[in-house]
Amino acid sequence: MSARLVFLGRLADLSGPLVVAPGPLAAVALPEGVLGPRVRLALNGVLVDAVGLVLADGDELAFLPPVSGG
Amino acid sequence: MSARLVFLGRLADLSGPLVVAPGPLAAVALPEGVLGPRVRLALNGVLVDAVGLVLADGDELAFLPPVSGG
Amino acid sequence: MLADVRLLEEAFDPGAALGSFSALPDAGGIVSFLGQVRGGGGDAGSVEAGSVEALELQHYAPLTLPAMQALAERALSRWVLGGLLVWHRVGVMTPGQPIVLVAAAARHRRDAFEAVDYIMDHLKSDSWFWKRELRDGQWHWIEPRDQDVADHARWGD
Amino acid sequence: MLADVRLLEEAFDPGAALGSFSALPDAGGIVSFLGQVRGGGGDAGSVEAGSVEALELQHYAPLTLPAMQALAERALSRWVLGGLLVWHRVGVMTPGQPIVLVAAAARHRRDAFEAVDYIMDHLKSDSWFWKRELRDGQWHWIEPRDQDVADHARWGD
Repeated sequence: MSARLVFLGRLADLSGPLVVAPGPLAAVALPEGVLGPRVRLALNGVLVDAVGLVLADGDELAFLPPVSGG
Repeated sequence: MSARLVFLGRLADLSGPLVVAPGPLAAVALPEGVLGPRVRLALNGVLVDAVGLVLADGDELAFLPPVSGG
Repeated sequence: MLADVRLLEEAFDPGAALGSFSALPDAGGIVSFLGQVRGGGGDAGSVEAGSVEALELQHYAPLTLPAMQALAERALSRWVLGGLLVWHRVGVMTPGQPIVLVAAAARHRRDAFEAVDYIMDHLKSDSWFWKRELRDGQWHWIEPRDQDVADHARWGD
Repeated sequence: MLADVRLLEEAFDPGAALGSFSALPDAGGIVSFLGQVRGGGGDAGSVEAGSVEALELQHYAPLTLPAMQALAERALSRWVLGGLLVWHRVGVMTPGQPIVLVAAAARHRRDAFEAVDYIMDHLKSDSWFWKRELRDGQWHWIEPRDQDVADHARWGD
Protein backbone atom coordinates (compact mmCIF):
# COMPACT_ATOMS: atom_id res chain seq x y z
CA MET A 1 0.00 0.00 0.00
CA SER A 2 1.78 3.09 -1.22
CA ALA A 3 1.54 6.26 -3.29
CA ARG A 4 4.29 7.93 -5.25
CA LEU A 5 5.32 11.59 -5.26
CA VAL A 6 7.28 12.97 -8.23
CA PHE A 7 8.90 16.40 -8.52
CA LEU A 8 9.35 18.12 -11.86
CA GLY A 9 11.60 20.89 -13.15
CA ARG A 10 13.57 22.74 -10.50
CA LEU A 11 11.68 20.84 -7.77
CA ALA A 12 13.58 17.72 -8.88
CA ASP A 13 16.69 19.41 -7.47
CA LEU A 14 15.00 19.34 -4.05
CA SER A 15 13.89 15.73 -4.08
CA GLY A 16 13.82 12.63 -6.18
CA PRO A 17 10.63 10.54 -6.33
CA LEU A 18 9.24 9.54 -2.92
CA VAL A 19 7.15 6.56 -1.89
CA VAL A 20 4.68 7.43 0.87
CA ALA A 21 1.82 5.78 2.67
CA PRO A 22 -1.71 6.44 1.36
CA GLY A 23 -3.77 8.97 3.28
CA PRO A 24 -4.20 12.74 3.49
CA LEU A 25 -1.46 14.75 1.76
CA ALA A 26 -1.49 17.04 4.78
CA ALA A 27 -0.12 14.12 6.84
CA VAL A 28 2.90 13.61 4.54
CA ALA A 29 6.24 15.16 5.54
CA LEU A 30 7.10 16.92 2.27
CA PRO A 31 10.61 18.07 1.31
CA GLU A 32 10.99 21.78 2.05
CA GLY A 33 10.09 24.12 -0.83
CA VAL A 34 8.07 21.72 -2.98
CA LEU A 35 4.76 23.40 -2.17
CA GLY A 36 4.19 27.06 -2.95
CA PRO A 37 1.69 29.42 -4.53
CA ARG A 38 3.01 28.77 -8.07
CA VAL A 39 3.39 24.99 -7.72
CA ARG A 40 0.52 22.99 -9.18
CA LEU A 41 -0.37 19.39 -8.47
CA ALA A 42 -1.46 16.58 -10.79
CA LEU A 43 -2.96 13.38 -9.39
CA ASN A 44 -2.61 10.53 -11.91
CA GLY A 45 -2.30 13.08 -14.73
CA VAL A 46 -5.19 15.33 -13.68
CA LEU A 47 -4.64 18.77 -12.15
CA VAL A 48 -5.97 18.89 -8.57
CA ASP A 49 -6.02 21.18 -5.57
CA ALA A 50 -3.79 20.40 -2.60
CA VAL A 51 -6.52 21.27 -0.10
CA GLY A 52 -8.17 18.15 1.26
CA LEU A 53 -6.23 15.84 -1.07
CA VAL A 54 -6.14 12.18 0.01
CA LEU A 55 -3.74 9.74 -1.62
CA ALA A 56 -4.98 6.25 -2.45
CA ASP A 57 -2.91 3.13 -3.03
CA GLY A 58 -1.13 3.33 -6.40
CA ASP A 59 -1.65 7.06 -6.87
CA GLU A 60 1.00 9.22 -8.48
CA LEU A 61 1.05 12.84 -7.34
CA ALA A 62 3.21 15.21 -9.40
CA PHE A 63 4.51 18.57 -8.16
CA LEU A 64 4.71 21.00 -11.10
CA PRO A 65 6.57 24.32 -10.85
CA PRO A 66 5.89 27.06 -13.44
CA VAL A 67 6.89 25.98 -16.94
CA SER A 68 9.82 27.63 -18.68
CA GLY A 69 9.58 30.45 -21.13
CA GLY A 70 11.89 31.20 -23.97
CA MET B 1 18.55 52.87 -85.30
CA SER B 2 15.69 51.20 -83.44
CA ALA B 3 13.92 50.77 -80.12
CA ARG B 4 12.18 47.67 -78.83
CA LEU B 5 8.72 47.38 -77.27
CA VAL B 6 7.91 44.36 -75.09
CA PHE B 7 4.52 43.37 -73.70
CA LEU B 8 4.15 41.46 -70.45
CA GLY B 9 1.44 39.31 -68.89
CA ARG B 10 -1.89 39.38 -70.68
CA LEU B 11 -0.61 42.12 -73.00
CA ALA B 12 1.67 39.48 -74.55
CA ASP B 13 -1.52 37.91 -75.93
CA LEU B 14 -2.09 41.14 -77.90
CA SER B 15 1.39 41.49 -79.35
CA GLY B 16 4.83 39.97 -79.39
CA PRO B 17 7.89 42.24 -79.11
CA LEU B 18 7.99 45.06 -81.67
CA VAL B 19 10.93 46.91 -83.20
CA VAL B 20 10.13 50.57 -83.86
CA ALA B 21 11.99 53.68 -84.98
CA PRO B 22 13.33 55.99 -82.25
CA GLY B 23 11.30 59.11 -81.58
CA PRO B 24 8.25 60.16 -79.56
CA LEU B 25 6.13 57.27 -78.25
CA ALA B 26 3.08 59.27 -79.34
CA ALA B 27 4.18 58.77 -82.94
CA VAL B 28 4.29 54.95 -82.66
CA ALA B 29 1.27 52.95 -83.89
CA LEU B 30 0.71 50.74 -80.84
CA PRO B 31 -1.30 47.50 -80.89
CA GLU B 32 -4.81 48.14 -79.62
CA GLY B 33 -5.31 47.68 -75.89
CA VAL B 34 -1.69 47.83 -74.70
CA LEU B 35 -2.10 51.27 -73.14
CA GLY B 36 -4.63 51.88 -70.40
CA PRO B 37 -5.02 53.46 -66.98
CA ARG B 38 -3.65 50.37 -65.20
CA VAL B 39 -0.78 49.66 -67.59
CA ARG B 40 2.60 50.95 -66.43
CA LEU B 41 5.70 51.54 -68.52
CA ALA B 42 9.35 50.78 -67.83
CA LEU B 43 12.09 52.30 -70.00
CA ASN B 44 15.27 50.21 -69.75
CA GLY B 45 14.09 48.83 -66.41
CA VAL B 46 12.97 52.13 -64.86
CA LEU B 47 9.31 53.02 -64.41
CA VAL B 48 8.37 56.07 -66.51
CA ASP B 49 5.33 58.07 -67.54
CA ALA B 50 3.98 57.70 -71.09
CA VAL B 51 3.37 61.45 -71.43
CA GLY B 52 6.14 63.09 -73.45
CA LEU B 53 8.18 59.89 -73.68
CA VAL B 54 10.80 59.83 -76.45
CA LEU B 55 12.51 56.58 -77.46
CA ALA B 56 16.23 56.62 -78.20
CA ASP B 57 18.22 54.13 -80.23
CA GLY B 58 18.64 50.87 -78.28
CA ASP B 59 15.90 51.63 -75.74
CA GLU B 60 13.62 48.88 -74.43
CA LEU B 61 10.15 49.99 -73.39
CA ALA B 62 8.11 47.45 -71.43
CA PHE B 63 4.31 47.53 -71.10
CA LEU B 64 3.31 46.16 -67.70
CA PRO B 65 -0.29 45.24 -66.86
CA PRO B 66 -1.33 44.84 -63.19
CA VAL B 67 0.50 41.98 -61.53
CA SER B 68 -1.37 38.86 -60.47
CA GLY B 69 -2.72 38.20 -57.03
CA GLY B 70 -3.18 34.89 -55.35
CA MET C 1 23.80 40.40 -43.49
CA LEU C 2 22.80 39.77 -47.09
CA ALA C 3 19.53 38.19 -48.05
CA ASP C 4 19.54 35.10 -50.29
CA VAL C 5 17.21 36.30 -53.08
CA ARG C 6 16.74 34.12 -56.15
CA LEU C 7 14.56 33.89 -59.23
CA LEU C 8 14.57 30.22 -60.20
CA GLU C 9 13.88 28.84 -63.67
CA GLU C 10 13.83 25.23 -62.44
CA ALA C 11 12.03 23.32 -59.68
CA PHE C 12 13.65 23.40 -56.25
CA ASP C 13 13.51 21.30 -53.08
CA PRO C 14 12.10 23.42 -50.24
CA GLY C 15 13.02 20.89 -47.54
CA ALA C 16 16.67 20.92 -48.61
CA ALA C 17 16.65 24.72 -48.88
CA LEU C 18 15.29 25.07 -45.34
CA GLY C 19 17.73 22.47 -44.08
CA SER C 20 20.66 24.56 -45.32
CA PHE C 21 19.11 27.80 -44.12
CA SER C 22 18.54 26.43 -40.60
CA ALA C 23 22.26 25.72 -40.31
CA LEU C 24 22.95 29.47 -40.11
CA PRO C 25 24.75 30.24 -36.84
CA ASP C 26 22.29 32.82 -35.49
CA ALA C 27 19.12 30.92 -36.38
CA GLY C 28 17.42 30.44 -33.01
CA GLY C 29 13.95 30.71 -34.55
CA ILE C 30 13.07 30.26 -38.21
CA VAL C 31 9.73 31.07 -39.78
CA SER C 32 9.07 29.98 -43.32
CA PHE C 33 6.32 30.25 -45.88
CA LEU C 34 6.12 27.81 -48.78
CA GLY C 35 3.61 28.39 -51.56
CA GLN C 36 2.91 25.51 -53.91
CA VAL C 37 0.81 25.06 -57.03
CA ARG C 38 -2.59 23.88 -55.91
CA GLY C 39 -4.07 20.84 -57.49
CA GLY C 40 -7.62 21.28 -58.72
CA GLY C 41 -10.55 19.53 -57.14
CA GLY C 42 -8.74 19.09 -53.83
CA ASP C 43 -11.14 21.33 -51.99
CA ALA C 44 -14.43 19.46 -51.73
CA GLY C 45 -16.27 22.55 -50.55
CA SER C 46 -15.59 24.74 -53.56
CA VAL C 47 -17.01 24.75 -57.06
CA GLU C 48 -14.36 25.94 -59.49
CA ALA C 49 -14.31 26.28 -63.24
CA GLY C 50 -11.95 23.37 -63.66
CA SER C 51 -8.86 21.84 -62.17
CA VAL C 52 -5.52 23.54 -62.63
CA GLU C 53 -3.28 21.52 -64.91
CA ALA C 54 -0.36 23.95 -64.86
CA LEU C 55 0.64 27.40 -63.67
CA GLU C 56 2.93 29.79 -65.49
CA LEU C 57 4.66 32.72 -63.86
CA GLN C 58 6.15 35.30 -66.20
CA HIS C 59 8.53 38.00 -65.04
CA TYR C 60 10.40 40.92 -66.54
CA ALA C 61 14.06 40.48 -65.73
CA PRO C 62 15.04 44.18 -65.47
CA LEU C 63 12.37 44.76 -62.81
CA THR C 64 11.51 41.53 -61.01
CA LEU C 65 14.74 40.52 -59.27
CA PRO C 66 15.66 44.13 -58.29
CA ALA C 67 12.16 44.53 -56.79
CA MET C 68 12.61 41.31 -54.78
CA GLN C 69 16.02 42.47 -53.56
CA ALA C 70 14.65 45.88 -52.55
CA LEU C 71 11.82 44.16 -50.65
CA ALA C 72 14.31 41.93 -48.82
CA GLU C 73 16.38 45.00 -47.90
CA ARG C 74 13.32 46.72 -46.46
CA ALA C 75 12.56 43.67 -44.31
CA LEU C 76 16.18 43.52 -43.11
CA SER C 77 16.07 47.17 -42.08
CA ARG C 78 12.72 46.80 -40.31
CA TRP C 79 13.34 43.67 -38.22
CA VAL C 80 16.37 42.21 -36.49
CA LEU C 81 17.08 39.11 -38.54
CA GLY C 82 19.92 36.63 -38.55
CA GLY C 83 19.11 35.42 -42.06
CA LEU C 84 16.60 35.94 -44.85
CA LEU C 85 15.80 33.76 -47.85
CA VAL C 86 13.45 34.75 -50.70
CA TRP C 87 13.23 32.27 -53.57
CA HIS C 88 10.63 32.54 -56.34
CA ARG C 89 10.01 30.26 -59.29
CA VAL C 90 9.24 31.52 -62.79
CA GLY C 91 8.15 29.50 -65.80
CA VAL C 92 5.67 26.64 -66.03
CA MET C 93 4.89 24.62 -62.90
CA THR C 94 2.59 21.68 -62.21
CA PRO C 95 0.39 21.02 -59.15
CA GLY C 96 2.38 20.29 -56.02
CA GLN C 97 5.51 22.11 -57.23
CA PRO C 98 6.88 24.93 -55.09
CA ILE C 99 6.33 28.51 -56.29
CA VAL C 100 7.77 30.59 -53.49
CA LEU C 101 9.81 29.99 -50.34
CA VAL C 102 10.45 32.78 -47.84
CA ALA C 103 12.34 32.11 -44.60
CA ALA C 104 13.55 34.42 -41.86
CA ALA C 105 15.81 33.54 -38.94
CA ALA C 106 15.78 35.62 -35.79
CA ARG C 107 16.59 35.43 -32.10
CA HIS C 108 13.06 36.62 -31.34
CA ARG C 109 10.22 34.65 -32.89
CA ARG C 110 8.03 37.71 -33.45
CA ASP C 111 10.63 39.34 -35.75
CA ALA C 112 10.79 36.27 -37.95
CA PHE C 113 6.99 35.91 -38.16
CA GLU C 114 6.46 39.54 -39.09
CA ALA C 115 9.27 39.64 -41.66
CA VAL C 116 7.94 36.60 -43.55
CA ASP C 117 4.36 37.86 -43.35
CA TYR C 118 5.49 41.29 -44.64
CA ILE C 119 7.45 39.84 -47.53
CA MET C 120 4.58 37.59 -48.60
CA ASP C 121 2.09 40.46 -48.46
CA HIS C 122 4.38 42.60 -50.62
CA LEU C 123 5.81 40.04 -53.04
CA LYS C 124 2.55 39.69 -54.88
CA SER C 125 1.97 43.39 -55.40
CA ASP C 126 5.44 44.99 -55.38
CA SER C 127 7.26 42.42 -57.45
CA TRP C 128 6.57 41.93 -61.11
CA PHE C 129 5.01 38.56 -61.73
CA TRP C 130 2.21 37.72 -64.09
CA LYS C 131 0.43 34.46 -63.52
CA ARG C 132 -1.75 32.32 -65.72
CA GLU C 133 -3.35 28.95 -65.17
CA LEU C 134 -4.00 26.12 -67.58
CA ARG C 135 -7.52 24.78 -67.03
CA ASP C 136 -9.34 22.49 -69.45
CA GLY C 137 -6.52 23.00 -71.93
CA GLN C 138 -6.80 26.79 -71.92
CA TRP C 139 -4.58 29.44 -70.33
CA HIS C 140 -6.30 32.03 -68.13
CA TRP C 141 -4.56 35.13 -66.77
CA ILE C 142 -5.00 35.68 -63.03
CA GLU C 143 -6.04 39.22 -62.11
CA PRO C 144 -5.20 40.90 -58.78
CA ARG C 145 -7.49 40.00 -55.90
CA ASP C 146 -8.96 42.52 -53.46
CA GLN C 147 -7.54 40.44 -50.59
CA ASP C 148 -4.00 41.09 -51.80
CA VAL C 149 -4.58 44.85 -51.72
CA ALA C 150 -5.98 44.55 -48.19
CA ASP C 151 -3.02 42.43 -47.03
CA HIS C 152 -0.61 45.03 -48.38
CA ALA C 153 -2.49 47.90 -46.72
CA ARG C 154 -2.01 46.33 -43.27
CA TRP C 155 1.60 47.49 -43.24
CA GLY C 156 1.01 51.16 -44.03
CA ASP C 157 3.76 51.39 -46.63
CA MET D 1 -8.06 15.93 -40.34
CA LEU D 2 -5.75 14.75 -37.57
CA ALA D 3 -2.74 16.71 -36.42
CA ASP D 4 0.68 15.04 -36.37
CA VAL D 5 1.68 15.67 -32.74
CA ARG D 6 4.86 14.10 -31.40
CA LEU D 7 7.12 14.24 -28.35
CA LEU D 8 10.53 13.18 -29.60
CA GLU D 9 13.30 11.72 -27.45
CA GLU D 10 15.86 11.85 -30.28
CA ALA D 11 17.09 14.54 -32.71
CA PHE D 12 15.03 14.98 -35.88
CA ASP D 13 15.63 16.47 -39.34
CA PRO D 14 13.33 19.48 -39.81
CA GLY D 15 14.04 19.77 -43.55
CA ALA D 16 12.97 16.17 -44.12
CA ALA D 17 9.91 16.61 -41.88
CA LEU D 18 8.80 19.68 -43.84
CA GLY D 19 9.51 17.93 -47.12
CA SER D 20 7.08 15.14 -46.20
CA PHE D 21 4.54 17.56 -44.78
CA SER D 22 4.53 19.71 -47.95
CA ALA D 23 3.53 16.66 -49.97
CA LEU D 24 0.06 16.75 -48.38
CA PRO D 25 -2.57 17.11 -51.11
CA ASP D 26 -4.24 20.28 -49.82
CA ALA D 27 -1.06 22.16 -48.96
CA GLY D 28 -1.24 25.31 -51.09
CA GLY D 29 0.49 27.41 -48.46
CA ILE D 30 2.61 26.13 -45.60
CA VAL D 31 3.88 28.19 -42.70
CA SER D 32 6.42 26.67 -40.35
CA PHE D 33 8.27 27.65 -37.22
CA LEU D 34 11.50 25.91 -36.26
CA GLY D 35 13.08 26.61 -32.89
CA GLN D 36 16.67 25.51 -32.38
CA VAL D 37 19.08 25.54 -29.48
CA ARG D 38 21.00 28.80 -29.67
CA GLY D 39 24.73 28.77 -29.52
CA GLY D 40 26.22 31.16 -27.01
CA GLY D 41 28.21 34.21 -27.95
CA GLY D 42 26.65 34.45 -31.41
CA ASP D 43 24.95 37.72 -30.65
CA ALA D 44 27.62 40.42 -30.60
CA GLY D 45 25.28 42.94 -29.01
CA SER D 46 24.47 41.01 -25.86
CA VAL D 47 26.42 40.34 -22.71
CA GLU D 48 25.42 37.00 -21.30
CA ALA D 49 26.62 35.01 -18.34
CA GLY D 50 28.21 32.40 -20.53
CA SER D 51 27.63 30.40 -23.65
CA VAL D 52 25.04 27.63 -23.66
CA GLU D 53 26.70 24.24 -23.87
CA ALA D 54 23.52 22.20 -23.72
CA LEU D 55 19.79 22.53 -23.15
CA GLU D 56 17.58 20.02 -21.37
CA LEU D 57 13.83 19.87 -21.69
CA GLN D 58 12.01 17.78 -19.13
CA HIS D 59 8.37 16.80 -19.47
CA TYR D 60 5.77 14.90 -17.48
CA ALA D 61 4.36 12.21 -19.72
CA PRO D 62 0.79 12.08 -18.31
CA LEU D 63 0.35 15.83 -19.00
CA THR D 64 2.67 17.01 -21.77
CA LEU D 65 1.55 15.09 -24.84
CA PRO D 66 -2.20 15.39 -24.02
CA ALA D 67 -1.71 19.16 -23.60
CA MET D 68 0.01 19.38 -27.01
CA GLN D 69 -2.78 17.36 -28.62
CA ALA D 70 -5.46 19.55 -27.05
CA LEU D 71 -3.65 22.66 -28.31
CA ALA D 72 -3.49 21.22 -31.83
CA GLU D 73 -7.22 20.44 -31.70
CA ARG D 74 -7.98 24.03 -30.69
CA ALA D 75 -5.98 25.32 -33.66
CA LEU D 76 -7.75 22.93 -36.03
CA SER D 77 -11.14 24.12 -34.82
CA ARG D 78 -10.18 27.80 -35.05
CA TRP D 79 -8.63 27.91 -38.55
CA VAL D 80 -9.30 26.09 -41.81
CA LEU D 81 -6.21 23.94 -42.18
CA GLY D 82 -5.26 21.18 -44.59
CA GLY D 83 -2.58 19.82 -42.26
CA LEU D 84 -0.95 20.50 -38.92
CA LEU D 85 2.34 19.25 -37.50
CA VAL D 86 3.55 19.83 -33.92
CA TRP D 87 6.81 18.13 -32.99
CA HIS D 88 8.69 18.86 -29.76
CA ARG D 89 11.96 17.46 -28.52
CA VAL D 90 12.59 16.45 -24.91
CA GLY D 91 15.88 15.45 -23.31
CA VAL D 92 19.34 16.96 -23.70
CA MET D 93 20.11 18.95 -26.85
CA THR D 94 23.21 20.79 -28.06
CA PRO D 95 23.44 24.16 -29.88
CA GLY D 96 22.02 24.05 -33.39
CA GLN D 97 19.75 21.07 -32.69
CA PRO D 98 16.03 21.50 -33.33
CA ILE D 99 13.73 21.86 -30.31
CA VAL D 100 10.33 22.45 -31.86
CA LEU D 101 8.82 22.33 -35.34
CA VAL D 102 5.28 23.56 -35.99
CA ALA D 103 3.84 23.61 -39.50
CA ALA D 104 0.37 24.40 -40.82
CA ALA D 105 -0.92 23.95 -44.36
CA ALA D 106 -3.85 25.97 -45.63
CA ARG D 107 -5.44 27.22 -48.81
CA HIS D 108 -5.31 30.74 -47.40
CA ARG D 109 -1.95 31.99 -46.18
CA ARG D 110 -3.41 33.98 -43.28
CA ASP D 111 -4.92 30.84 -41.69
CA ALA D 112 -1.57 29.07 -41.73
CA PHE D 113 0.32 32.07 -40.30
CA GLU D 114 -2.13 32.57 -37.47
CA ALA D 115 -2.34 28.88 -36.55
CA VAL D 116 1.45 28.52 -36.23
CA ASP D 117 1.74 31.80 -34.32
CA TYR D 118 -1.06 30.69 -31.96
CA ILE D 119 0.48 27.30 -31.30
CA MET D 120 3.91 28.78 -30.59
CA ASP D 121 2.44 31.36 -28.21
CA HIS D 122 0.60 28.62 -26.32
CA LEU D 123 3.10 25.74 -26.42
CA LYS D 124 5.41 27.43 -23.96
CA SER D 125 2.77 28.23 -21.38
CA ASP D 126 0.04 25.59 -21.87
CA SER D 127 2.24 22.57 -22.33
CA TRP D 128 4.34 21.12 -19.58
CA PHE D 129 8.01 21.58 -20.32
CA TRP D 130 10.75 22.53 -17.90
CA LYS D 131 13.94 23.83 -19.39
CA ARG D 132 17.45 24.16 -18.07
CA GLU D 133 20.67 25.30 -19.67
CA LEU D 134 24.21 24.11 -19.12
CA ARG D 135 26.51 27.14 -18.90
CA ASP D 136 30.08 27.03 -17.64
CA GLY D 137 29.49 23.44 -16.58
CA GLN D 138 26.45 24.26 -14.41
CA TRP D 139 22.77 23.62 -15.04
CA HIS D 140 20.43 26.63 -14.65
CA TRP D 141 16.65 26.37 -14.68
CA ILE D 142 14.90 28.80 -17.04
CA GLU D 143 12.01 30.70 -15.45
CA PRO D 144 8.98 32.02 -17.38
CA ARG D 145 9.52 35.33 -19.17
CA ASP D 146 7.06 38.23 -19.07
CA GLN D 147 7.11 38.28 -22.90
CA ASP D 148 5.62 34.78 -23.00
CA VAL D 149 2.71 35.84 -20.83
CA ALA D 150 2.15 38.87 -23.11
CA ASP D 151 2.28 36.69 -26.25
CA HIS D 152 -0.29 34.34 -24.77
CA ALA D 153 -2.59 37.22 -23.76
CA ARG D 154 -2.80 38.42 -27.40
CA TRP D 155 -5.22 35.59 -28.18
CA GLY D 156 -7.73 36.22 -25.42
CA ASP D 157 -8.01 32.59 -24.38
